[in-house]
Amino acid sequence: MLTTTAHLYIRRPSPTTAEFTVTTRPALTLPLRLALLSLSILRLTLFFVILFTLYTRFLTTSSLHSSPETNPLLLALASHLHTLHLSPAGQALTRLVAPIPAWLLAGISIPLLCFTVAWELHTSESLLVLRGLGIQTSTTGGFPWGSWRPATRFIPTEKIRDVLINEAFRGFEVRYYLVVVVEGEEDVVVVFPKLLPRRKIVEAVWRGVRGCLYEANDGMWYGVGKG
Amino acid sequence: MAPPSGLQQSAITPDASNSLENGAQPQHHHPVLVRSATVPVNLKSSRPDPSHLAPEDAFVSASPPRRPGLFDNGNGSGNELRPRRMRRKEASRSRSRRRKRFQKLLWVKQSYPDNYTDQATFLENLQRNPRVQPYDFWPLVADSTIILQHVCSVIIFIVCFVGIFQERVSPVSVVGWGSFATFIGWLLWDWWVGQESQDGPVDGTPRAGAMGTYRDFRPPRRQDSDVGLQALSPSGVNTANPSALPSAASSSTNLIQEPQTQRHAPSASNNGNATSLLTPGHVHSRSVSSIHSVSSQTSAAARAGSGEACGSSGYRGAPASRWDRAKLRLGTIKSAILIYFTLLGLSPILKSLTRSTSSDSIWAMSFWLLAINIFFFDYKGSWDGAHKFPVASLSTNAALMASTVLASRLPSTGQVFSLTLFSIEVFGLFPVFRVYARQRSWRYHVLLTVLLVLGAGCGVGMVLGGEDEHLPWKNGLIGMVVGCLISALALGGCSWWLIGLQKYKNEIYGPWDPARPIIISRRHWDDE
Amino acid sequence: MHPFSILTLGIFVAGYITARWDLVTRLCELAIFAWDYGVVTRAAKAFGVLSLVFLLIFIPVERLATREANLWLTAPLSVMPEHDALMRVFWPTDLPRPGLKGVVVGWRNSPLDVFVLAILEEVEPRNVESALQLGTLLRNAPHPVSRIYELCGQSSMRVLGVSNTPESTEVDPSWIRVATGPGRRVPSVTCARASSIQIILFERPLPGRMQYISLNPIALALGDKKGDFRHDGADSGEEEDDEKEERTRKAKKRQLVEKLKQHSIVRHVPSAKEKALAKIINQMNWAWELEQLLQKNVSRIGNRPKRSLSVSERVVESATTARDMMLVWLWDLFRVYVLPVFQKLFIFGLMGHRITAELLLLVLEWRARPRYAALKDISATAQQVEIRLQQFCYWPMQYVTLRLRKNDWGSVTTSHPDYIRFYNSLWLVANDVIIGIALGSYIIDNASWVGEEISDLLSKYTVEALQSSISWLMGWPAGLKLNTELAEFLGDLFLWVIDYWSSCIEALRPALPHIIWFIGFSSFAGASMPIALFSDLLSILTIHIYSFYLASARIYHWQLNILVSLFHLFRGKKHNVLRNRIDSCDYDLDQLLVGTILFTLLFFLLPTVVVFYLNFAFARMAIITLKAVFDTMLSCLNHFPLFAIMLRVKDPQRLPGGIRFELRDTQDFRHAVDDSPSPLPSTSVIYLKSIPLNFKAMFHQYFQMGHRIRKHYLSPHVVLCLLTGKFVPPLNRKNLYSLQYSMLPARRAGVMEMWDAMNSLPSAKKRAAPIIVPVLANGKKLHSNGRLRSYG
Amino acid sequence: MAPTYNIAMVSDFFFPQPGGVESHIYQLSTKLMDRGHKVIIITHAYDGRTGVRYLTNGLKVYHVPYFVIYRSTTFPTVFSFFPMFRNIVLRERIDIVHGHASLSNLCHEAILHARTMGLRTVFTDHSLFGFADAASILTNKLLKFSLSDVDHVICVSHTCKENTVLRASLDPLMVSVIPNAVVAENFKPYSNPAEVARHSFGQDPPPARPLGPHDTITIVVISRLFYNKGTDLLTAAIPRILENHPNTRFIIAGSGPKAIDLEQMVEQNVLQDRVEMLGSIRHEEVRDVMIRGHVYLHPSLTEAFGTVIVEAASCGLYVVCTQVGGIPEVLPSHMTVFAKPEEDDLVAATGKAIAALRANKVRTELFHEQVKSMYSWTNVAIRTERVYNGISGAISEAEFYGYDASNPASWSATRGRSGVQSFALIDRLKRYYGCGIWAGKLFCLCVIIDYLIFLFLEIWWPRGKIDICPDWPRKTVDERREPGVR
Repeated sequence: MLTTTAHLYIRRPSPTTAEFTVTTRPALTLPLRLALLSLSILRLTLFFVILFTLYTRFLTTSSLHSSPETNPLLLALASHLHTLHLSPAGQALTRLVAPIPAWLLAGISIPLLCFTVAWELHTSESLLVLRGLGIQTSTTGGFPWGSWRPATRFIPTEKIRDVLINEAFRGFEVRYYLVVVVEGEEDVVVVFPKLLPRRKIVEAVWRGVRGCLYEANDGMWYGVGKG
Repeated sequence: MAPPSGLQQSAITPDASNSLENGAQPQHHHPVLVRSATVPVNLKSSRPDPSHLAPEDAFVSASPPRRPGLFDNGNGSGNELRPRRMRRKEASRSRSRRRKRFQKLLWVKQSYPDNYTDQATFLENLQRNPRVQPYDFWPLVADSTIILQHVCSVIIFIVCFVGIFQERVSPVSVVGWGSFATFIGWLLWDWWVGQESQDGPVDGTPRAGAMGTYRDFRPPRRQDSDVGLQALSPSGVNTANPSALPSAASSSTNLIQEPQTQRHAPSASNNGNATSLLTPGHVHSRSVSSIHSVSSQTSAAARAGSGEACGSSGYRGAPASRWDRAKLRLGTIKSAILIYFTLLGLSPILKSLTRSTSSDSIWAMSFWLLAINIFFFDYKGSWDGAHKFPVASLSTNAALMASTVLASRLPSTGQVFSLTLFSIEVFGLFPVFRVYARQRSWRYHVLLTVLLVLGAGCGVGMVLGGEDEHLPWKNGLIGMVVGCLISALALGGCSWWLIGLQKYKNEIYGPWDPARPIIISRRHWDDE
Repeated sequence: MHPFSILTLGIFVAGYITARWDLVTRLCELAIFAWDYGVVTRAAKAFGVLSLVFLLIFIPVERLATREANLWLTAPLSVMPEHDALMRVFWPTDLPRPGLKGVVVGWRNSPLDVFVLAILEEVEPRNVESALQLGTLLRNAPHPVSRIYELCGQSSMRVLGVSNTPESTEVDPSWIRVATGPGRRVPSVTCARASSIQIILFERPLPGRMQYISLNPIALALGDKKGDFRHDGADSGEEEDDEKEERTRKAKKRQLVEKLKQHSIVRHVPSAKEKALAKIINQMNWAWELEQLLQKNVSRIGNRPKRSLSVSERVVESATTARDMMLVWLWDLFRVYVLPVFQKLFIFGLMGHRITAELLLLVLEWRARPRYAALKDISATAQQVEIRLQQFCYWPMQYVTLRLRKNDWGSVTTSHPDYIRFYNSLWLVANDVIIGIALGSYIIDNASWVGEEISDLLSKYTVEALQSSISWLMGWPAGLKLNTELAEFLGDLFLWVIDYWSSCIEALRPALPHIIWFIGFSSFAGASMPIALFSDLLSILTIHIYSFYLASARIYHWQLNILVSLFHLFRGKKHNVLRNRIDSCDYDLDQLLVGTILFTLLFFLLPTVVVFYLNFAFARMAIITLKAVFDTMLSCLNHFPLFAIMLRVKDPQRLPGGIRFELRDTQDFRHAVDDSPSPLPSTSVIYLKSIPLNFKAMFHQYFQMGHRIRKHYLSPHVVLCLLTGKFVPPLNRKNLYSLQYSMLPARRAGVMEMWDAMNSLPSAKKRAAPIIVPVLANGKKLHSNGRLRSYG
Repeated sequence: MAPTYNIAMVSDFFFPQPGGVESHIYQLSTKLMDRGHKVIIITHAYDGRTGVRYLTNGLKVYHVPYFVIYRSTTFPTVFSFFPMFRNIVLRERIDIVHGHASLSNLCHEAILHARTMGLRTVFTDHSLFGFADAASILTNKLLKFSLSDVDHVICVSHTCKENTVLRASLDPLMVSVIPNAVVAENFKPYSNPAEVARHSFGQDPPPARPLGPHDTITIVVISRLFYNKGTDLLTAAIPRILENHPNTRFIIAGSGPKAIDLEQMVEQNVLQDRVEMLGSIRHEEVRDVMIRGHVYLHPSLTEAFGTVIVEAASCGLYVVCTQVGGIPEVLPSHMTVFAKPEEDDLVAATGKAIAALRANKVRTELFHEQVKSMYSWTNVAIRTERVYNGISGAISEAEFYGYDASNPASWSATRGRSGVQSFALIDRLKRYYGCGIWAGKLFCLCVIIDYLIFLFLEIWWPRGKIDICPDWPRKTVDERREPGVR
């Protein structure tokens, strides 16, 4: 419901520039927006609950929560947290997490924190083709290791040796995937590496790239079979 | 697949055969390829010989039975029941109008479909149990006495150990008697070999076999062994065929090469002695050297010649042999002393070797080791030559290890030493003597067997008899009787059972089996 | 018509009239006469007729004529567009965009590939063209102009088009018409030749702040010594061979890639536009400086009388010049007489330091034989000292290069990595020293306590623990079936050695606080020093474990081999060395006998030896791990990319990690421009942004080192060594420290080179000097100076 | 127009590993593609060869990533191969699965799975097995398992057929004999001295034809030096042959564990100048080696077909071979001298051959054309195609199995065994159940598990989710060129 199977968007403002986006995000209708919103709210609350759990645990384990706080803002925060901690819900939470050993709690909650913060629901990968400049692949979704901005890779045109569709074993099946063979590199660059789209999409993208990347004078790209 | 041209010109259904060859036009009517021609009829009754398998044997077990009606409407109803040859003749005649008869060849373009199965030639040279010779009772019993001997000797060893362990027997007496027996055996051996060297043309280095000293003469071993067997071929009747064949052959080659070897014996002999001290793998040098000595020789001659050269001390007969025997006795005594002192040195270490190990595991271990010894023992004991020492390494080692392990359970050094020495005598030397005795004469063999059985029975009886000192011999006697009974029963019963099992034997041989290459000069350059 | 000339004309006319008054009266009479005789009406009629004719005939004719003319004018344009009518416009987003009409100036990389540098307002394109030809616009450039051209790969700047001009004025068809304005962020570009247009917007990096854009990520490590370390790594065989198989794998893969090349169907020859990218990146890096320069020189375009200065201004100016001249004179005085002395002194000091460093390094790197280990391979301290010395030797060179950078354009981006490296190492050493001072003061304060602790630890773990474990092994531990006698023997042996050793330790104990104090003192040279010293101390104080390990390993290995061969004998086989296979072989009786007994013996003795061996092997492994930890700490202290991280946080533009493009939706863009009369060609707006270097790339060498350590110690080879009792070699220092050397050049500059560099520096300064002065001085001087520079 | 099929050849043995089965598969596939079928090959991954590859003529090879235990036979991964296999079969729209080589587990598994998926299966047996030793007994059980539910079996020789029928207890009618073939163009006899000078082994004068009484006769041996290739016989025979015939020499190509014995023999009786050992050579060099000789000596102990002797004859060599396995069926008697697998007989036969050559009684120059007319891959492809037609019902059953169509009872009776086999699980279980007392039940269990896995896969990876891959442009076979075999 929240995600669909990978499907293709094409943005092509001018015949020399095109962006092919394969995404699992369905078209944004109102109910979908609402669902996403509620999901994010849920994640946020979960995040804070976990934080608070850790805090209460910290209070119960260490006795220095009565340290005099100079910074007024921190002081206010501490006092609020303390009241929250003393609230019945806080007490219940404290009693709940009391039996769990600290290391186990940390081991559970810190990955959960990362998950709630970083996890992106929709994976979308795109291929930007600029005639005369090159190709740029970008990926978002799942866990953004490193940085939050989409991981992009730009390949100048004169570095591109070829763009082809390949087949390979993946798990228990054979998948089609689009690769860019880069001059002077020993690994090919796989386009749409996360969600390997199906053959229809891949072929559409391949034809689009072949049409868009090079000038029309070597138009023999079209109709040539897989390299 | 093209039909032969002759068929092509023949006016009878050329296109039919055509369509048959390349099955491209399925809608075309296929020439009447009737079931009788392809499906094997079941002719179990009329099969010429039982060993000739008909195709239906292959699947009649698994396939649903065919209706007889299936065959009645072949080509004419009656001829299915006629004997096969007639039918085939008739069929071939009737077919010869239409096509050549089926040949079991791949290169001819047959006018038959690929899955055609010809009655006459299908599985024609399949044989069942071709080389099985039926056992008969008494030789079987006689042969199985060898096993009996070995088992009995093992039992005796165990009995001795138990005796020593329970300190009912003094180790010194055990090892003393054992050594005494060994010495007697060796003297006997020496005497026999002396006789043998008198009446045979060869007395190479007979008593080398007594104890490991024949090592110095390993290079000549094979040649001399052949010759030796040729010498005592009358007595060597019941040796197994495969061993007999090559030996005879190469001995013949010996006789062929006789003069040359006589001629260049001295040079080659000192070659041989020189090289025989080398580590294994010196064959090349030896052969080359001998080839240097006789440059004009072809390879076979060179091979024989080299062998002769090194073993040629045997060919120069009496004058050399006396001196040889003296030297061999010396060597034997030397290695005996060597072993003796080695054991003496090691026994204190052995004593404390497995102290930390629990006794049960030791018993289990030694049991398994002895079992290995019994199962891997070289019962064939093919007697090829005085120097071929029938030592099956694995079984002997297992037995020795078992004895070592057992010995390490003994409290005192003397016991350890004596038991180990005794085990060497029992497992190392005694088998040689047994084999030789069997070769020597059947009487000795039987005598030995009876003695062993009695001894084993008696020992077991005494051991099981328990501690009561009054009349231990009664237990012993009972043991003897029981032992005799059991052994007789085992011998008879087992061989009878084995013979009974023969009728279940069903081997299938055919052209597909990898052929056994018969190579006369086999393994002349291996294992060294 | 200029208002001033109008005024003069009016004054002249007034004077003339006053001079000749009668002529005026005559004219009046004549007019009255003409009116009386109906001249006016006739003239009016004639005028009406003429105007009628004009309206009815001439105007349509003129219209037609102009349309024809226009047709004729636009006809060639309409056939103009080329086969690949893609126009590429690189446009700086932070270009000032007033609505005024102006001229677009920039590089023209190929007919349809333009790079916009600046928009010059209120000038005639013709003048701009000529000015560009004459190089007027590049007057008084601070640095040689030719360098611009060589780096930007173009012979000259061009007028690319006009901005905000009305459609009526016709321009060169290859020019672009740009409509910008404060309202629209994206200019609307049209070109007569282009059927489709890519507008690529980019932020200009500020060379003043050492920002720049590059296609490939900035290299934080010196890249000049891959092969060099191959040579060094040659002395440990195992490293060597796994590197070899690495290389073979690479070679194989390369072959596969070569195969892949054959797969491509048509080799596409890159067009000029595609090859231009690297050039364009350079031009982007230059864009800021050049625009500044152009804007500064815009005032020179056009023929305009130079307005002479008023008296007051002249006074002010002369005063300032006097002051400046004074300052300059003083400055020169100082520079000529005082500064060289300081410089010389400083340089001599440096040279002295350099020479001592050279000597020390020679000592540290001395090897008795080429294969032998040098001092720095043995001890971590020596290694540390060597690294520091190397850095000291390298800094002056780095500094010189950075100084030389000063008298070049700011946009030359080649030396930025050097800059980062230089300051990184400085920062690291500073850091190191700061931490070291804290640590050292702490250690020195309670040296005795630390010494006690250490000696306790030593006696506890390297003596008592061993003793207890050995004595535990001596009495059948954990139901292991050990042979008592052998265990007794071995245990007693080792215990004896341990006792001896512990007595040595005891002898050493009183000296320990002093050592600790020394270590603490040494840590004023940086926290890395005490760590290295501790690591050495550890390896010295655990020599006995090492030797135990060696001995037990030997015994175990030997026994294992014997057992294997005896087992072959047991099976009645033997290992044929010549064919390297197992042959069957019939032994003699006594061989079998002795062999079997020995086999049994060793077989039952094996567990005891194994237990002892494992004991010491584990101790050894623990020590190796500890040392590995120390080494890792060292490399962290020595190589942590502190400065880079700081830059990354402060100004990501300074650590470029490549570029990326963003395709913008063109709808809003179209809405913005649809007021423009002419229909736009299909346009795509693309943003070019610079990716800052990601952290993975910053810490790449750490990952590399971790990989090395893992590959060395967790490899099956090492496990095999442990199991068969072969000696496990510690990780070769080189491979561990290659990380730290990656900041340093493969071979350090010799003393003489440094001397030359030192002496080259002041001359560089002198060349830089006349540039520094006139910045204070005024326009005229500046002008002359500029001409000097530009001619010289 | 004959129907065309999508065929999947499954075997563990394929290039880059050299060998007879490999080249068989390759040639057969190529010819079948020439006849308008679509052929793919499924084998396991060799080092550096994983994934999907296209050979030059559009032959598609799937190197399934499974690890190898012994001499490139994969570990029996009974059920884990199924999902991948199903994926491949579906995406390639396969309708006939053709397994090769009874030693390859991949092939047997593929046949089992294919039957479960309801495809037609053919199995080609290339090798002979005895019934004696334990290993072959095990192999026979395995063979029985996979062959008790196969549509048709192809054997390369009649001996092989008998063997297979006995091992797997098959109906002889569902076993066809289709021999291997050689690409005669690649094995032309020695034509002009220039080419001998050209290729790499040309250090000796080219063989003289016709032979004078004193020309040296070169005897060529090309085989892997294993025990069952009769290397011991060779080692024993060579010295005697060289001794009996003064001017003869040997060229031995190939390597293996027995090579050391040969070398030792050469050293021991100094023959370095008369025996030339080339080591292992590539398959394309075989012809270059062969045309240097006059006699080809093939001392193998067991051989299903013996392609190499056909190649030798095609190169115009006079063949001396042991009379084992299917060898006697392969060549007509005027090209070969047969010997019993004994040292003496081998020596004698070689002597006969040499004598015949010296007397110029043998027209070796005619061999090439004759062999060319006997064996061609196109012929093999046509005959294999007939098998495909038969099992897929394009040829009526009566025609294919030779029942008379008059009474349907005759073939309904044997429907269970041969003919168009039904895919119903219960029928298959019946067939498997007959395999043995214990084995039958075990096999039934395996089949049931396989079927369950199949159902699971149908649910988990529905067929709609699998991309159909585009076909390589098919060749259209014209009917005129079809009988061009003769």
